[in-house]
Amino acid sequence: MPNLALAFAAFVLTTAALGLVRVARGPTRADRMMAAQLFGSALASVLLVLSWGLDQPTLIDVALVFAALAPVTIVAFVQRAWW
Amino acid sequence: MVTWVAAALIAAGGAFFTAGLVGLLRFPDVYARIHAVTKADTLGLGLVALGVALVQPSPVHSARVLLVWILAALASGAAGHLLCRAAWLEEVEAGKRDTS
Amino acid sequence: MSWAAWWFDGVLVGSLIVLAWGSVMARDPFTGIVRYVIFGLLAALTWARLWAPDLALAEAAIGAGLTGALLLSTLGRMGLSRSSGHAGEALVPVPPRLTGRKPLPLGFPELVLTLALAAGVAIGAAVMHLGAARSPGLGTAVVALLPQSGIESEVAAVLLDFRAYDTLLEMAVLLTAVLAIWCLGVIRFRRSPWRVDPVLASLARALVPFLLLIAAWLLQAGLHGPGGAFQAGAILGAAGVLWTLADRRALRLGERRSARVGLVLGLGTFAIGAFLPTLVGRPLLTWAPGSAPAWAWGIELAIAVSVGLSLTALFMGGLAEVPHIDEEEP
Amino acid sequence: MTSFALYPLAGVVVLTIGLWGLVTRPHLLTKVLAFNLTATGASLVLVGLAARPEGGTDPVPQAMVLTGIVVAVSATALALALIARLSRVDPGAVESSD
Repeated sequence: MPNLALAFAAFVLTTAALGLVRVARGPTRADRMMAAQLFGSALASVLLVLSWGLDQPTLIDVALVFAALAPVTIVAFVQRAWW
Repeated sequence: MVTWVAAALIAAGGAFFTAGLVGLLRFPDVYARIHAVTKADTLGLGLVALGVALVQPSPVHSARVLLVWILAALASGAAGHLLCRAAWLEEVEAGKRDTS
Repeated sequence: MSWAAWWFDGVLVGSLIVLAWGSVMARDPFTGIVRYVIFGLLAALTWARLWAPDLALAEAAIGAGLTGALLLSTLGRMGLSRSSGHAGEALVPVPPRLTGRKPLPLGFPELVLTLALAAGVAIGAAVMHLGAARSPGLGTAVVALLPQSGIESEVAAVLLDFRAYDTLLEMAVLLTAVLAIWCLGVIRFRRSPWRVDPVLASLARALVPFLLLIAAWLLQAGLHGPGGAFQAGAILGAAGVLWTLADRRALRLGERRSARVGLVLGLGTFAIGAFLPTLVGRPLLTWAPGSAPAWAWGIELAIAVSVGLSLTALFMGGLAEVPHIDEEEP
Repeated sequence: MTSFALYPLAGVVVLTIGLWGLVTRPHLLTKVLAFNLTATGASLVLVGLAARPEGGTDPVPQAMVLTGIVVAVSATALALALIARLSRVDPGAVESSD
């Protein structure tokens, strides 16, 4: 069980890491922020799966924080740093 | 039995993440890419959360897992809208391939 | 461990290093900041992987939520994006030495590279040596002393009891940072950014109550397991940041007497608690054995409120002059 | 040797990258990023050495790093406020330094 969960987590992590290509390439700033957003939700699901596979219920709280705070950076970007 | 259903849901979630990545990398303009990531990721996280919620020891734990998805759906929908609107106000052109 | 563990840890560690390199070496600061935000997310996952959920919670809130918002807000205040044209265009890299100052002396980067590599190799050798020694660490001592303290959570016991000095001074550092920022004068925005999108306003209205709920949950969880005052405070701070961005009336926060009381509440409560033992002839910061659970609640709540308000004030970056809606900055 | 041994080593690499960037990169915001990277690298070394693959990480390094995270964000915020103030006085100074 832990192995399957870790393998799935590693797969999703690899997927998100490939999104870094978009950070490097752009071309707009929104594209770069979007890759960060992809990372946020991918890591939230990694945490959920690990909480099951490694039997650590507190990781659900960490995923909760990830999901709830993901928009803060984007809102700061849109309101303060876009132009 | 429940474990297998959960595993299938989680695997389907992983497939949606891959779809979101392909959209982020291959779609022609910024609006399409925002749309791809926002939708595919919310669905992917939702499926994973549903799968993990099935195998929790108590309904309270399941509720917490599902709350993750509710918050993420709320947040990523709004974030996608804000990004698109900001791009639109800055007159980023739509419908034209802007990257190789 | 297994192949899956190696795959996961390898990808995680590799991404951390690539992102660290990329955020420092990015051609324009914006890309560097985005990479750093992602680095913060991965750092939180790393703490979760290393069985340190307390750290994962704090890093998820601060490293991923607050620091990114702070950096982007500063970038906006600097108006640096002017040099990169309008936002839809490709970014133009900022020339490294725009102002034509003296270039660095020849050989300087090579010297620094050598020194940095030497430091890295030295620390790496020390790490390998320590790893081989596998000392048991202080974990066993903490577990042995836990009944004396009365606090159930090991990390909370270390923070509030065994190493309370650290926490007391940490609160002092936070307050000092806020005061120092307030000393820098009134902030002005390059252009009034306060046309709030209705979707943003509803997002803030929907999300802030959830964030308060999560903070309360973490606060009560902190005395038994992972969670606690700093994690809850960091969530409160993020809620404050969201509120600041969605409602410009929030910028008047620093003028309120209640907010100022809240800012010093954590340090004040902790300092009073620290000095009380000296009145009955015991050393500073020594609680009566087993008395901790009785006051830990109150002190954690005070710390959480102060940390939340301080982080919000730090994000605001100073006391603000609030512009009227349609007034443009000159 | 388990795969957990990778983490302290990665911490050393991240710390070195941070030191390198702090000294050589001209932009002040990048310097702040590099400073934060050194902090995270040091934390990785501390916690990575304290972690055991079977679970149960030493609480003392955890508490130290938790304190470090909060102190680092205070220092970062102060540095950023100073940079924003500096950019109003002398915009060129932010992008290049000697």
